[in-house]
Amino acid sequence: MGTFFQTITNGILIGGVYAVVATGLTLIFGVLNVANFAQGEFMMLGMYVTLFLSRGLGVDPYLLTFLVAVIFIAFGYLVEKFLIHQTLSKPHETQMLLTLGLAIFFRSLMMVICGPNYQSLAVPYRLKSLLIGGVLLSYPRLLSFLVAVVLIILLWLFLNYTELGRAIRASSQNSKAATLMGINSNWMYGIAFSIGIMLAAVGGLTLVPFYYVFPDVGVYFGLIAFVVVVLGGLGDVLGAIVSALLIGIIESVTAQYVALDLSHLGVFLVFILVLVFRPQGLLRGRRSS
Amino acid sequence: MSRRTTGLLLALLMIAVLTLSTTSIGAVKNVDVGLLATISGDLSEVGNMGANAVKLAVENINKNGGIKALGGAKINLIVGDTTSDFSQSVLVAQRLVNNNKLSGMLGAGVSGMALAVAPVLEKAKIPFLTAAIADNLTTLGYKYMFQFCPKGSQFGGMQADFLKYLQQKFNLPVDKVAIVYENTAYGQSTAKGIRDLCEKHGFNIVTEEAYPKNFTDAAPLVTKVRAAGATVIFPVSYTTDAALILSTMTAMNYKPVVIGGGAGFIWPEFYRSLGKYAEGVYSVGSWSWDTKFNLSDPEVVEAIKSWEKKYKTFMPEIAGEMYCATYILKEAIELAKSTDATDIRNALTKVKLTKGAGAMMQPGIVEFDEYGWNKHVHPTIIQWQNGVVKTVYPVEDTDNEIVWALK
Amino acid sequence: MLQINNVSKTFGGLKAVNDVSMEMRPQEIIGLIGPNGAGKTTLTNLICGFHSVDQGHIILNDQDITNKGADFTSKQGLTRTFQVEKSFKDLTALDNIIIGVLMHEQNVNVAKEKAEAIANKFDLYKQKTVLARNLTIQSRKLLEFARAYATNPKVIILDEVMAGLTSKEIDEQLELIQEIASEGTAFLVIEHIMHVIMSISQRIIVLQEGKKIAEGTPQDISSDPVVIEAYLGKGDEA
Amino acid sequence: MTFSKNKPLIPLLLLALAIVMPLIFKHPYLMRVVIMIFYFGVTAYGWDVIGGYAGQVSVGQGMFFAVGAYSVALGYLVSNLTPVVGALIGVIIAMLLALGIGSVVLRLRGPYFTLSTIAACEVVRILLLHFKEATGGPEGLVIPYNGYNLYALHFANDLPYYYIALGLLLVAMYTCYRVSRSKLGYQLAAIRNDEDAAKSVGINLMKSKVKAFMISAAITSLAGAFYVTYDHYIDPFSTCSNEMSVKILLIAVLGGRRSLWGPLIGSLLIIPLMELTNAYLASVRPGAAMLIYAMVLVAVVLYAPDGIASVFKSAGKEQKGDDKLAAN
Amino acid sequence: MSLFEVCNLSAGYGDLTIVWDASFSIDDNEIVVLLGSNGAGKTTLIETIVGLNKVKSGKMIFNGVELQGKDAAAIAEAGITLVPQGRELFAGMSVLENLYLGSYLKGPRSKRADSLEFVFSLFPKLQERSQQKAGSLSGGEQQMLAIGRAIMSDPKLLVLDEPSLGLAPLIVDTVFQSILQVRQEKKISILLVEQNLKKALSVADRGYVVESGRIVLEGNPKELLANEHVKKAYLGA
Repeated sequence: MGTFFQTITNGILIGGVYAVVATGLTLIFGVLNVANFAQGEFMMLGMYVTLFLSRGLGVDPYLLTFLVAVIFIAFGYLVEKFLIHQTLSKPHETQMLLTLGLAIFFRSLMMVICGPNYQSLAVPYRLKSLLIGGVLLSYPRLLSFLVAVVLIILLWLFLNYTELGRAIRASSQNSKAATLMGINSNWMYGIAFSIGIMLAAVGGLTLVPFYYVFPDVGVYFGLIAFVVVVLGGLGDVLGAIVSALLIGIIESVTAQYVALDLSHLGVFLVFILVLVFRPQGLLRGRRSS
Repeated sequence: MSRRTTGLLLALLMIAVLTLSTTSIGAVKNVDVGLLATISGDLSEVGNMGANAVKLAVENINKNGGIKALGGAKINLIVGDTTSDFSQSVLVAQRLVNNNKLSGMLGAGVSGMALAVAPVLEKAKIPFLTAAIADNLTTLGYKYMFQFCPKGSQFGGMQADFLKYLQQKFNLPVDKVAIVYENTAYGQSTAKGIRDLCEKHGFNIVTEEAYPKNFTDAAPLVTKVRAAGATVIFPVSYTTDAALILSTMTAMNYKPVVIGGGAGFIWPEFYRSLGKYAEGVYSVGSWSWDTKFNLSDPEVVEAIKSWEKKYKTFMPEIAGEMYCATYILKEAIELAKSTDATDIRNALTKVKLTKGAGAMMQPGIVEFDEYGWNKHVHPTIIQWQNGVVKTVYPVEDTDNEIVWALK
Repeated sequence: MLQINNVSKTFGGLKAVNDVSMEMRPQEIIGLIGPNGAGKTTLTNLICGFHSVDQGHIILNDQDITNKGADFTSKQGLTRTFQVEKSFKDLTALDNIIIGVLMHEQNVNVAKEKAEAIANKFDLYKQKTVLARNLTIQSRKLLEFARAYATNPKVIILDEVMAGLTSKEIDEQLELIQEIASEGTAFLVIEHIMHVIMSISQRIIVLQEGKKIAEGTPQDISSDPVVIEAYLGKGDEA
Repeated sequence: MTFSKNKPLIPLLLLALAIVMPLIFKHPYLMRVVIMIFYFGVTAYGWDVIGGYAGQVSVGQGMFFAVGAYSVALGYLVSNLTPVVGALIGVIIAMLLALGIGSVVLRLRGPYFTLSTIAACEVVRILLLHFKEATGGPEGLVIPYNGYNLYALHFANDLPYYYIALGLLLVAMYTCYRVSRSKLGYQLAAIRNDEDAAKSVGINLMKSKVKAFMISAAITSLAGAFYVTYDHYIDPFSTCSNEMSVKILLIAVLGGRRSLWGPLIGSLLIIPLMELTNAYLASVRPGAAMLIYAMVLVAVVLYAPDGIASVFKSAGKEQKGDDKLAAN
Repeated sequence: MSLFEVCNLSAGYGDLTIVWDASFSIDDNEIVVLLGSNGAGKTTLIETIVGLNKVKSGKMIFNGVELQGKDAAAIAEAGITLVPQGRELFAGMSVLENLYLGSYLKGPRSKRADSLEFVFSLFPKLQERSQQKAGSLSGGEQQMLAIGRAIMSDPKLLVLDEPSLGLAPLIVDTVFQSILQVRQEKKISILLVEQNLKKALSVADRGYVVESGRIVLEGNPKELLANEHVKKAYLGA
């Protein structure tokens, strides 16, 4: 039984990171209708930036959250304006190819700049852990989960209780009506993309204290983010959060009780089944109009 | 882009390929040696370490008078990035073979890559010295393949032997063994060796887990191993996973005896990311720098020193191996007194090195059997002591003591 | 030949089509009219199998084709054009027609010959190598009609094919419809140019809020007070 | 796409050149590059059937490549079957796999279909890795080269492989051409343009799409079968992977979809480009080669999104009027 | 000078022109109705007015400012708000949020509380359901919300596209009643597009008849109702 709770806890803790990265992806999809295949690479860039800042300034990575967020909001905005925006009126394959190209570009760029080596950050609490009711909680993982939760709550508050947040949601639900309300859609595209990218980067940041940074680190996370988003229903923020935790748990339970090397198999099988039988997402069709 | 520009671009590309393929570099005096390494892609960590070592060795050879039998000819190194995509690596090998008159080819330690390029070198009749450990490399009937390092299946045996040794020396109650390995060629073959020897020694294998490379979370793995009640764990991993597993174990307050399966467990990055928690960890390895015979050989000491100076760490496993490979090839060229690849291949079958950097492999002797395998070689066991890997086993290779740190 | 029995469809609580029945015989031309949102398009979608029917049955030549899917329905000889035209935009006009012919033809070369003849009949021959997306919307609607005709159907449903045509063009098209009808094909025509509907239809069916509120000859319909109210609305002052 | 009827001369000349060239220029490396261009061209033609003609963007073609390769390797290693038979078995298995996966995921549209092909390819790779006894797991399978052996299609030089690859390329091109001119081709064109309208002319969407997927799988698996015969080695990471699937997609798309020459042009561009960047930049700095490759990709997507072949296409007789409407 | 003047406006999609040379005007505090059968081009015309379609030629002058060529957001900012056909609500958001979005722009935002009070007094149902998702409302309530949301943006000209579409007769009455009330209390102008001829003319001051993309007739309700052409256009009699 202890093992079971440990398994579930493991799943939830990693699910928090998936949730942040995937929420960014779903936001971009909702507003711009772009499937961003470079989401994992933006996460990777976030990890590198965090790593360098933390080493350079000697500051704990979690304290850099705000700074990293600001940097990537600006970066995301530029990427949208100068690249993504040029393809928005084209068929969706074009955007898919563009983001695929960007993914390869960022990966090789970081390879050129930083080399292929795995880098990590030594934080004092890296190997500390808490024991609660027979379940071990690794310190940095717990912190990462907490940062993820706080970030998601802040995002939720932003989307629900600010004018701008409401405007973003409005654009994602019905862009024609949003324009009629005087909401400038080009501005919304930029904002939504930069917030989406910021979330990927901060998701990466939360990983830095216990994970490794290397150019290809985002590949699997990017794929998982897609799985999460499809499970939750494209464009659905709440759905993304719930299914991220679910994916974490599926991964962890498959690893524990079936076979470790099949842990991704469980995730992908669930993904295909959901796509086919509930294409609107695992959760109820909240976006039906 | 206009039609004409694109057409021009295409034409230029084709011309470039043609030019590229017909120019061959290198003056008469030089001996051209190729190197295949996974310089980019997800296996680039090992590829770059190996490539750096070969470059260093070539530098040292040329500095110390080159190939004496050929009147001091310099070695001219031609590096090919095989990438981590093996279909690409075949093409890269072919290019190196074609565009140069190679006397030999060195290959860094990735089994898949070595297996993929072997037919090209076989057809081109160029001797290939690889640090890859796959068991079948020298049993496929290739005449130009030389494997100078231990085979994957030996690693497990060495680990299990070492456990037996620990058990007797410290009177350990170690009976429950867990084997975890990354689901790659390297992990698979090493794990197989461990399994066979554990069974032979009568250790009880309580769980055996393959995990996907670069996984995001080691917690399920550690939870599983702990639940199985393992007191000894044999992990086989590259760096990320090695440190992830160990840090997760420490964080989860689970402290079995860890005997790593080489690679990630003995590379400098492991200590860099784990710090003092790496202390006391054991691992098997293809090569370690501080064996008795290495430290007593001036040429090897020079090698180790020059590496430390350049890269600020001790000389890691794959670097040492590739440095050694370069010298083995050099000795063969000296013996052949020729730059002809087939002559050098024949010389390689006859070399018997007992001193110098060409004999850096344990037990200080390099000699190939009829299949092209260095028949004397065996792996070593190291222990992390004060941020450095120290050879601790087999006892005939070293005088170092085990620091008993079963926390 | 085509029988529609008590068909109903509900979308999220709204009864889009409510208990509608009708019947069509070979060579017959029937008009279907009704104000915006009356359920005309939904009804055609149900008949052709684009939406599944909640209740009721659709029978074509004694075969129950209810909820068998649009491709099946088309193969049985019931096909249509679309209100928002759906020609194959990246293909030439001739290719559009060929695809129609290929429903019952295996040989592409034979299909090509037949398609040329149809293009001729529909006065599209000159545009046969033009991509559909470069045609005017009117020509595209005509092309859709030709494509539907090319499948050699028993019933064709025409959804607003004459919008935007000049009166001369309308006359030509009406002639075409009558000619094809005389060959044995029945038509269900949705059109809001009233005099067109009135002049061509043998019978007219009026829908309002998903229900059939009237059916009869053009004369009956144009003098039916229920229909007039449905169209002009009940004003407070007037 | 058309074989221009009035000038069949150019294709014939090109073919003659392709046949004669290796007899004159005996250059193994160049030959290997061209062989690689050929078999990646084959994969791109395979992709074009489902991704171009049927309009369903697949990023999972790596699995069919792997199926072809594994069938040949296992057939030879386990039952000593000649690669010719192995390849035929591979074609059948690939088609069955496409049938199974396709009848589930081809119901999905747009990015949903794309994502599910990625997932399917991942699943196949995970299974190849997991069932080590049968597949060799991550170690992969080696077909040892021990000299000339006609039965095993082992040749001491690459000339025979060159002609085999050329043959496969012609088969793939011809299949693609036949598909585009067949009833199925018309059906796929209809589906690609408008699924509802396709239904209204009696086209069974699933049946046609699944057929296209199966043909695509068959062609792709042939390339895989050739690959393992030629290179003697197969492992899951370099074949049944996202990288492979993306590479196939890029070659096809950059070359130009739904065009007779597009996939070949794509392969002619990408393979030498990767080789050149690798040759000149790899030892300069790891990653530099891929960086160039990525920049070319982004540039093509932004400035020639319909592929290189479209740039060559003449203003054309059917391109009457402006194209503004199509942008809507 | 009128509040809003449209001169020789042509519009359409791509290379297709749907509206030809349309000219009409709306005065302060006036209700003007555009009549016409399905497909006559009414919706295209008003979508052009609010900036959802590009103007091909002609002018639109609002309060002395030329609006042709501006995008929808800018036109909304100038004070023209559309209640679109099919309502186009933010279905997944609450009633209150939909209303808030109506007053997204800075100007209307400062008057949000007053506007909200007015909307709730106009449609008390909306206040009752203010926390409910817009998508879960009945058809009539959705139409009320769409109108309410438009009022929140404090427009000078309110454009309604077929507000009675798909509604039960009783609710249609409520909707038209509220339109009159809005005009009276907010002193704004209203442009109404309607198929329900009698209903529309019962509230309008003036009307235009649109046929095949052209404005063919102008007049007051009585004239239009009596006109044989109107009757013919609608029934073909």
